[in-house]
Amino acid sequence: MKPDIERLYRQMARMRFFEEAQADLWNRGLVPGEMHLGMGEEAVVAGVLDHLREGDALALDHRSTPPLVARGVDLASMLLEVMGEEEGLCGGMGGHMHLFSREHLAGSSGIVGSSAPMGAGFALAAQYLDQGGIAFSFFGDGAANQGLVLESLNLASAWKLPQVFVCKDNSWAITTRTRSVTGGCLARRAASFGMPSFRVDGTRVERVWTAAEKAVRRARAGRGPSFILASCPRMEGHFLGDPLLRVYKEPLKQAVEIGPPLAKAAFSRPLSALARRCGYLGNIGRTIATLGGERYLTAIDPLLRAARLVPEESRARIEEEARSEVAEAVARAMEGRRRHG
Amino acid sequence: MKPDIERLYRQMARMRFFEEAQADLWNRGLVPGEMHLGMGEEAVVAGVLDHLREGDALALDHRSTPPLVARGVDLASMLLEVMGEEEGLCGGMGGHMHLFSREHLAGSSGIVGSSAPMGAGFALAAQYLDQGGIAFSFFGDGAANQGLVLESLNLASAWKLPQVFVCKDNSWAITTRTRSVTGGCLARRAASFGMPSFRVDGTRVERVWTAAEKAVRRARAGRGPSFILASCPRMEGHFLGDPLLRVYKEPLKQAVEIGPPLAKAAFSRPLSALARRCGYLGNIGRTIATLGGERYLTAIDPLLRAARLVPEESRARIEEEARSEVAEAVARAMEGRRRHG
Amino acid sequence: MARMTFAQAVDCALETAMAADERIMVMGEDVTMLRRNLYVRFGPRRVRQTPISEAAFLGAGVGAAMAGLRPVVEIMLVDFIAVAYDALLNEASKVNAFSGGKWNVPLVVRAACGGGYGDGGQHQQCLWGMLAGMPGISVVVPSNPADAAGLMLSALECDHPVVFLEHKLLSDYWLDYLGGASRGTVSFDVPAGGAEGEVAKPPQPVPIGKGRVAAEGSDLSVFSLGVSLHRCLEAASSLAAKGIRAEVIDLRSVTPLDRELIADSARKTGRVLVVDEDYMGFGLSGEVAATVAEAGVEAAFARVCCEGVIPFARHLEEEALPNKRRIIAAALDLVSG
Amino acid sequence: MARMTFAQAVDCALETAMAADERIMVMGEDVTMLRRNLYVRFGPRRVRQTPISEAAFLGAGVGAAMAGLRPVVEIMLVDFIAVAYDALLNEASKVNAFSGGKWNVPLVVRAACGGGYGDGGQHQQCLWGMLAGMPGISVVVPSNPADAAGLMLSALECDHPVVFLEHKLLSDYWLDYLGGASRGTVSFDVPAGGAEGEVAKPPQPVPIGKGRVAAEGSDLSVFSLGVSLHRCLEAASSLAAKGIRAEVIDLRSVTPLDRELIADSARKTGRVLVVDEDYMGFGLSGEVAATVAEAGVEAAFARVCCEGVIPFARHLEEEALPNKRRIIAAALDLVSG
Ligand SMILES: Cc1ncc(C[n+]2csc(CCOP(=O)(O)OP(=O)(O)O)c2C)c(N)n1
Ligand SMILES: Cc1ncc(C[n+]2csc(CCOP(=O)(O)OP(=O)(O)O)c2C)c(N)n1
Ligand SMILES: [Mg+2]
Ligand SMILES: [Mg+2]
Repeated sequence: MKPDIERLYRQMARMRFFEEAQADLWNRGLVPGEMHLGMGEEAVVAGVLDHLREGDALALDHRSTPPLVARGVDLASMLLEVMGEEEGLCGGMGGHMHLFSREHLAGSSGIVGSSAPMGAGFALAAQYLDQGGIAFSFFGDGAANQGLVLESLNLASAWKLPQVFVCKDNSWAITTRTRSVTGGCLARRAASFGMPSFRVDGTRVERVWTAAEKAVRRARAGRGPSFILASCPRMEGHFLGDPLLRVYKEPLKQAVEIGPPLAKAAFSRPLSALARRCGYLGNIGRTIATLGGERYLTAIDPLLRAARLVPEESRARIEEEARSEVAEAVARAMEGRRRHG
Repeated sequence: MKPDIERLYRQMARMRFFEEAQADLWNRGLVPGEMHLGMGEEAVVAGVLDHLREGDALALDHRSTPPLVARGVDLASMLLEVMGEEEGLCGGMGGHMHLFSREHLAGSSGIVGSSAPMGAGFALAAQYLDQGGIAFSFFGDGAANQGLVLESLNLASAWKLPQVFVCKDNSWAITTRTRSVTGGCLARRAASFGMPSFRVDGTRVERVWTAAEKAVRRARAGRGPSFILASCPRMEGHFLGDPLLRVYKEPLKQAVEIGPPLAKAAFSRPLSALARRCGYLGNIGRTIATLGGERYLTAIDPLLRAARLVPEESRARIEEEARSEVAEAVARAMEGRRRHG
Repeated sequence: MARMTFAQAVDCALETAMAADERIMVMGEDVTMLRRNLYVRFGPRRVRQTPISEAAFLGAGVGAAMAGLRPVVEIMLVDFIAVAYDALLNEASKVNAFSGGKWNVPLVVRAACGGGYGDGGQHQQCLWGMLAGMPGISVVVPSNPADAAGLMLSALECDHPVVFLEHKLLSDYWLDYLGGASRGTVSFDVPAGGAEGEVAKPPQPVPIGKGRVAAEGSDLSVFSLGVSLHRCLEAASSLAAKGIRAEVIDLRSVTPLDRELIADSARKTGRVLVVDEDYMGFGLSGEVAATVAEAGVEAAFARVCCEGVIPFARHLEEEALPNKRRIIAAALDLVSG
Repeated sequence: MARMTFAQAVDCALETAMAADERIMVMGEDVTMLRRNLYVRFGPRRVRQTPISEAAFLGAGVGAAMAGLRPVVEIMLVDFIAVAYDALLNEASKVNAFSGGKWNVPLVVRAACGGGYGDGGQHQQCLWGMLAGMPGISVVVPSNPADAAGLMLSALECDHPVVFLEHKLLSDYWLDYLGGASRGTVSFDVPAGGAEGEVAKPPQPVPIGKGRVAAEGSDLSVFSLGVSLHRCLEAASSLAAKGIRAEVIDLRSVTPLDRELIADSARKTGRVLVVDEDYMGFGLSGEVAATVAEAGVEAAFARVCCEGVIPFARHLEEEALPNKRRIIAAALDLVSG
């Protein structure tokens, strides 16, 4: 089987523009609290969810909007929700980390790792009701060290649940390099629970699609869960306004704030260990540099990669359509907002 | 290196006789509540703990007495504790699932899996204090599906903790065949977290000893944790008075109690699915038979196995000494008890 | 009506409900043995053995409930809920609110609770106060077979999560398993009226959130539940012999709490005694005090609860859990004070 | 004395204590960044990054404390304690009792709590009532920099587990991280006197279990803590303008609760108002009611708390968390009622 690259690209473009719209609203102060965007994850989400059928379920983490966009949840209702409006998807009660759509069997949670058991429950119900549904759980590489995920891998394997675990490996958990706190390799770890484990370049939507096809076929056939480890960039930092990215982006301005206490701590008495302390200071600098560098210099934008696979004429049309769909949703949302503002 | 088989056998005998003494007290009603014995685990415990040095730490589960006996905790004080006496090891506050000896750096918990993080903490302190200590965590095959254990495997690996994970695989968790609820193989699972994983016949003390030697050497050298998966029998059922074993041991008497409601349930209306129900009834019967059968027919007693390795003359002497040590402890404990009874 | 043990009553309710509603399924560790009567009737699809992964399978119960099932998730002893706490605190109890009221979690969490058989401080807790502190769930604690069956039926019909706690002293099989009752050399202070009793056939639902006057009186109001309720009834008999008429109220549900019943009784007697096997601080007993005070009722107040980690030694445990002696002493104090 | 932000005060206390006591170490997710001032001074041995495995590393904190360290384990937001609940409920808080008083767990659990910046119901809880329900631990909630430093110092010297909660509205960096304060298009109702203030240098310990009279009064007693304390002080000013003198008490510790101070103030004013950002039921507010009632003080009682899942929308959140308007209304009700 071959993916319909135009369909995939359309989904990716929709997700990206939606995230940009959210970022804009957030920057304008219309969205309170944290905002974790899924920019960079589009190929993973599109490649996996292209296999979704009506009746399948979605369990999502704190970057839940791209899958919900792909799933076809009304865009304006999500925007209204993250702005805390009564007409929002969840009546303003959930907000961006807790988007739920019952009609789409889609739930999310801000507790890292909890999309795994939630997905197992969706999959259990699907198995029990025997109507051919399956469940997708999305989570990050950091979440893969959470007991909730590890136990769920076992549960799904032991019960042969129709579940697809999708680990979006952006190699970071906030400011922590996942590698530095993770033993072994995540793909092999999942395999050790007795399920097929696919490792895939998550910036190449067609490869994700192919891996997911196998995982989904297996789940639908009642042969149990699979694990997909898809590497991808974290393009906007951990969340909007990520202070570390800020340091990287506006070093002078931020250094004024972060610098002095740090330097004070590093040079406080007794000074005996000065060299060592400078080393620690260096570590922090390095983390910031890596983080920022990855974002700005080496990140591979999956959207650009996918774009290259799409014929020039359709590409512009697809982008145009996606852009206007999102623009229209923003307009509708702002309209709804004004009515109550 | 070769193990000192007489020393190992002595420890095993001490543990076995201690467990028998506990069983006796329990049967006499002097010990309240549950009582999980470690009969069958002696070779695992002796083989591992022969490598323990002063300053090492022990994190234990609900079968904590064999390791504590091996560790040299005063036997009478443990007996007094499980009888709830003030002079007991924990002043009567802990009881048999919560035996703590600060001077031996030994703690236990009745929460399945919690010996893994407790051991990680002991190992962390050892690494931090840098005095060469290491930590042992003992737990069962059922516990290996508990998030606490899985997360700790990762933590210990990521932090290169001087910790030895010892999984006593008796293939049961109460009435559940662990295999039926476990995905993949436990030894490979542990290895996937990035640590050496040893699979060993836990009824052969000399083999356990050899595997543990490698694990301990590695931990002491600061090269991180290891995992030992040691198979062993569960000789006395899950706990004393295990109702399933009772059925097996005294089928007639117990059948009166368990039988009728079961039969009633199986034959309740509508009867359409009778054949299927009889199948379920059969499953239960099979579980009981397997469980009991393993206990009585196929179980390999590690103590007998080890005995064969010990020269006849020393063997009798060792047994005699161990027996009288335990008898003396029982006498002391009963004496202490009477003083307050 | 039929005479049933507490355990039989719960089984009976479950069996009745499962026969009528295909969506109900039971899962937990060792349930094919613990619920063998259900297992032989309904089979492994509906009575499902789990690994020792409470966090995952309780979390899965939440997901399954969202997706159309009505799972009864067993956590063996309520103490073990600690390893699965997130599923209750941050998922089950919040989905309805987060979804703007559009999505329910019809989940029953069943667990054994309570002490009195010498199992130590990690296996005998009640924790109902702590659990009741989560908005969005109900917690029920039946004290007799009829209520056990009736509250289980209501829990199974409820559209939000209900924690159903059964006290081990009332459930013969738990006492057999954990107390080692089979050996005959131990004995337990099992309240007869709680461990066995009349149950309607088919069992009738008992509304969640409604308490019950177990004994009428006018000198003081004693609020309790579970095994302690029976200790209170015994104490009330002794007090009656001294001419003191205690009104004993079985709260049955911790949340929603029957605040009206509490206020009415407190208003009538002017004296409130809470007898709660759960920890004293920051739990049910405090909430009763607040309920009385909020209702504007002036009443003397005292409580008999578990004040610290439950000791293992039987004689210490006996003193730590509410007993007749402590209840009588507190009641006399209240009446004379 | 020096002027410090709340966050600086805690850092300062930690730095002072860590310099003096080699056994103190800090661990948690992202601590090398969050505690970078400590990290550059003390390095990776003493400021240790963890995987997202709260159950394992909080449990490891318990073991490490038993083995001679004095770990400060960070749980980022207190809501996440749910995935590590067992380590607190069944291990940390019980080791001392289980060991017959022979083994201590000198552990500090540090977490951010509270709402007011639009992060939704899973990231803004307080949970101090629930946590305080565990025997064997202390829970402290400072409302200003001096108390923050002082309570942290005391926590580090304590021989049993202490949960140290810092409110996100008081800690500028949390508000920056989670509230996105950097964008300048949002604003938060940060109590100035809580976010910044004078702190002794070196900081002085504040005893755990001791409240503080933040404003004297005679018409009613208002018990509060954390950010709500400041809302109470604001309300008290408005009430004063109406001639009502509210005594405002900063409880500072949830457990041990300063029961004497509560009873004394309640006795003096005869009216008790608890203002608690935590959930209303089965928590701190109930415990205050019980404390007053147990002390035999007859006092009118009311409470302003969070009554359900915290809504995401700012305007709903604003109404759900205790605010000045609700406090004044409750106080007027009490005084007139
Ligand atoms: C149980 C829990 N612990 C910690 C957090 C705080 N937190 C939110 S997102 C995050 C990082 C998650 O990393 P990862 O799973 O890799 O996802 P990513 O953000 O990289 O997409 C953390 C630690 C949380 N929400 N829940
Ligand atoms: C968190 C938790 N869940 C369940 C239990 C009940 N329980 C006690 S022992 C046990 C079985 C443990 O099996 P395993 O780890 O294999 O040890 P074994 O008893 O076979 O030695 C269970 C389920 C518990 N104590 N703690
Ligand atoms: Mg990540
Ligand atoms: Mg086992």
